[in-house]
Amino acid sequence: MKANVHVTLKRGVLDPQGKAIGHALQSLGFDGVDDVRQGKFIELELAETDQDAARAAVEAMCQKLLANTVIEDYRIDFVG
Amino acid sequence: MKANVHVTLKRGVLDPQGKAIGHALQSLGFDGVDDVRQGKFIELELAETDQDAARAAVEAMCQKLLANTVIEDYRIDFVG
Amino acid sequence: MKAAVIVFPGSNCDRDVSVALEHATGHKPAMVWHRDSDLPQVDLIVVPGGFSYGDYLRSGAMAAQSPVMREVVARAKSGTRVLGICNGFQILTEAKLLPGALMRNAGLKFLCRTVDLRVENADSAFTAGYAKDQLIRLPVAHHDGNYFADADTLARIEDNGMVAFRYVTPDGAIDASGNPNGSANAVAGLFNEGRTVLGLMPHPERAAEPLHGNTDGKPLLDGLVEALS
Amino acid sequence: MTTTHQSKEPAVTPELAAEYGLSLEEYQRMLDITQRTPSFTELGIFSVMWSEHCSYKSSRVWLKKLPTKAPHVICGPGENAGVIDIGDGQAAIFKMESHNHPSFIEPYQGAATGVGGILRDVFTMGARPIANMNALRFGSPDHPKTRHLISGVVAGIGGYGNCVGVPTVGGETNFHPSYNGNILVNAMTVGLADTDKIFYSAAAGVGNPVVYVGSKTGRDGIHGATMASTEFTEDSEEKRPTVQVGDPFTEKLLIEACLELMATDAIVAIQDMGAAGLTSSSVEMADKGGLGIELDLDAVPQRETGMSPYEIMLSESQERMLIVLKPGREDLAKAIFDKWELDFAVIGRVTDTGRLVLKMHGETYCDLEVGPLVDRAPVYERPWEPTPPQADIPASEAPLPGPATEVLHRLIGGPDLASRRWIWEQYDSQVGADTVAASGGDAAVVRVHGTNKALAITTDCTPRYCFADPVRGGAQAVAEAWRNLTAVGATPLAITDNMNFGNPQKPRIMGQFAGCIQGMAEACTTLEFPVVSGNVSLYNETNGEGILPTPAIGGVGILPDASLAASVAFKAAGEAILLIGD
Ligand SMILES: Nc1ncnc2c1ncn2[C@@H]1O[C@H](COP(=O)(O)OP(=O)(O)O)[C@@H](O)[C@H]1O
Repeated sequence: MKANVHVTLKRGVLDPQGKAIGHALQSLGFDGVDDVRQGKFIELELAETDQDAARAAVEAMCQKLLANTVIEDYRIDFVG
Repeated sequence: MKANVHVTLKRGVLDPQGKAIGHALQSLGFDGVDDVRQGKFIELELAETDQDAARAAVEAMCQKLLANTVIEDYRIDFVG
Repeated sequence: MKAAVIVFPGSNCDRDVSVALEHATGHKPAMVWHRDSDLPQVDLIVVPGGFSYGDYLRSGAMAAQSPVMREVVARAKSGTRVLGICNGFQILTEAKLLPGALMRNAGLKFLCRTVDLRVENADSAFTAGYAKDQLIRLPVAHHDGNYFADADTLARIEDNGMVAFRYVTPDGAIDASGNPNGSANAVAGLFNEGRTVLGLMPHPERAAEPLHGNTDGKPLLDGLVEALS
Repeated sequence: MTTTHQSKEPAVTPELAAEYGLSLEEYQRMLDITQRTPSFTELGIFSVMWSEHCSYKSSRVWLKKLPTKAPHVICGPGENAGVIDIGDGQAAIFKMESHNHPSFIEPYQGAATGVGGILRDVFTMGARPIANMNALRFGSPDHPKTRHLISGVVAGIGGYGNCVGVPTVGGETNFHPSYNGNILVNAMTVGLADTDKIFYSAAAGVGNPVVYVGSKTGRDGIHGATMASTEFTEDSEEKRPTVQVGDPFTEKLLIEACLELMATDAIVAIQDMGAAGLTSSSVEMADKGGLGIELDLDAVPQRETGMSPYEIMLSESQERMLIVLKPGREDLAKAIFDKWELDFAVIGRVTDTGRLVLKMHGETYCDLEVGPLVDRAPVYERPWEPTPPQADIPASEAPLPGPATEVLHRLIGGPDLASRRWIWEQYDSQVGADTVAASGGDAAVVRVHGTNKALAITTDCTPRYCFADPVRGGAQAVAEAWRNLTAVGATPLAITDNMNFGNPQKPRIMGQFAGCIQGMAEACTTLEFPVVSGNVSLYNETNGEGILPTPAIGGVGILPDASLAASVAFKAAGEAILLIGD
């Protein structure tokens, strides 16, 4: 079973990387990009086959390691 | 219009970050994580309202800046 | 003063800080490997700089989950002084011993240079060797030193005198030109509320002997020895 | 003896061999050695061992002319890095290496893996790396690719060097349009070892275990020629050679684990897996020991599934080492690599057959005599023509192109003199807390840990001089390195070099190479400044246009007292300024 985790910065947290990408896009001539935010996309290949059990496990992984909940939110999706 | 871009390492390309995350999860006691890959998730807020035009623009941004196409693949989705 | 230095896979300033501590105390600190959960009884625990776990995922994130860090947190709670330098600062925030987070430098680049600092609070074992408002210079070398905390947290930090060092211009002013990484409130070093834990991005151990061309880091170590002996 | 696998691999023909870079004569020479049609895996091994990169076939005859001996030289060219005696039972171990082509394709990873490779060359020999340097050449600053390339290369050097905890203390950066399509990324590492704890690569002890440590093997950087092979394209996405990605965290663990193992008595021989990976490391270890090696490729730690023997042998995955252990030391060694969470596998044995035997899935994919792979590698005395002398222009005939202050402004603002601070500030130059002087002076100065001594390190070359007059340009590069070392108060000891040139099959380019070597040899001899290691990078050409001849010199010297290092800054107002020399 495969879990996709999106880790994104909380609203209100400044995103220096997103800001820099926005600047760079502008200087490359891409206008009309109002805002850019950069987050992480983590793909986990799990042995677990039960979705509830898997969700609980991935939730715990996010809380403990994958996200820093002081500044980040996360979202878990299952595929396949 | 909002575009979500996923940038991931091509298959076969070493992912040191994913490898280290996998190790760390294991030593935290999360068994059954067979593989971890880390990529980027970029959210773009666009002024453009026409989806075809937006796709062409984001495609060009990926090629030029957002992805390193020598080692990375990208996927573009539109939301809202 | 007895000291211990925690060593993670990827720590690389562990030797540097242990040499500086040895000079300051006259004896070698204990080096504690991250998998050890028995930490010797010491007066000072140092979490050194480097790239623990390659700084992959987030700087300090994986080290903060190491077994030894549970023990460090417990000791810190019971009053043992804990000093985190650079990556050590990042680890202490990830371990929630200090509030806030260290994000990518505003300029996005790794930055190695000597910066000007102002000592904001000399009332701690860590800063007793300095005078309040003293201007000093210390080297920094980091990619993720951009201190962030939400507005409430920043207010609490300021109200409680938790800022140890701030980035300033050579004449002591706080402005963007003196702030090398975009840190909120120009925070370069931060205490916990009890001022028993200090995290700072600059490297005092790299400015601790005449050959370094700068000895402004030495009072930090000497002050600790004085306070904790 | 023949191999037993043929059905699964493409049949080897002269045409296939040509696709893998072997000329018809080289193909014949291979057949003379094997006395049968080689297997596909064997062809791969010949093709990399006889490549310019591994065999030095165009440069070898010339490199012999460089002086390599001095009383303080412990080990000259031929091992992973050069070793010099710095007194008190200590040695400095250093080398410079290029990663030009990969850095042009992928600047960040190309430069990063270049740093990783040169670090391994140095710690393989038992040294703790104490300083990194880099010599960089880029195209014209206004060429559309230059910005992207330089920012990627600098970030890659920093990204790797900073993470492994080795200070990057200096380097040089030049711009010239001849590098537009061919940037140069030369990286140098200096390490420190005890003279009685230096490790070499010659295998010894029939029956001794051959051990693989580090990262797993993937399909990274496999011989580019694979792509041209029709047999492999049906599955191209899967099998396409991929860019090597560096993992500096693993390298840091590998440094610590190897040094920990080296402190025991377990190691007989050790060699990093650099270019041509497992092939060149196993062949060189066997050849130097005059022995054979038998490997069980099933035991090689693999990152990807379904890898063929060819792919395993030619993979250039990073952060890997090959070690011959003393018998019975496997458990001790394994415990160390387990502690550092690195892969460890016994993959073979040293044999007395003098042959390289490779087995997988119970079949034999390679059975070659090792000696001839190395001894009978082609050596070319390529035709060369001397560079025509240029007329001397008397200074009086070169008038100032404007008022002096304006010209000075232009000079200082020009790309070759402008400040490089933005580059070196991306490198941690202080980690180790032994840096006495980093970028910004004539040479970097790094204290020998725990002593008052220091090493001085510099990289130098002025390619436009080498282009105008290779002999004087080559001599000048050596002399400049020597001067930069003496300028900080050091006694110059030895150099490493990185010979970056165009296509050696052109007599004009070969003439530049020959001229630079001649000049370097003269200067090295006169200054008693021997060459102890080096690297050659040829075929730096795009659309038939070669780069400026660029023999980068890395010099190392010693200061008995680090506190006496001189620096460029004026120390006080009112002091006299002296000009010496002519
Ligand atoms: N790529 C680099 N990495 C580190 N330091 C560099 C680099 N390029 C230049 N420098 C430093 O910048 C200074 C000036 O460089 P350059 O003009 O190339 O050297 P030189 O003094 O030999 O003419 C030197 O101190 C050198 O160490």
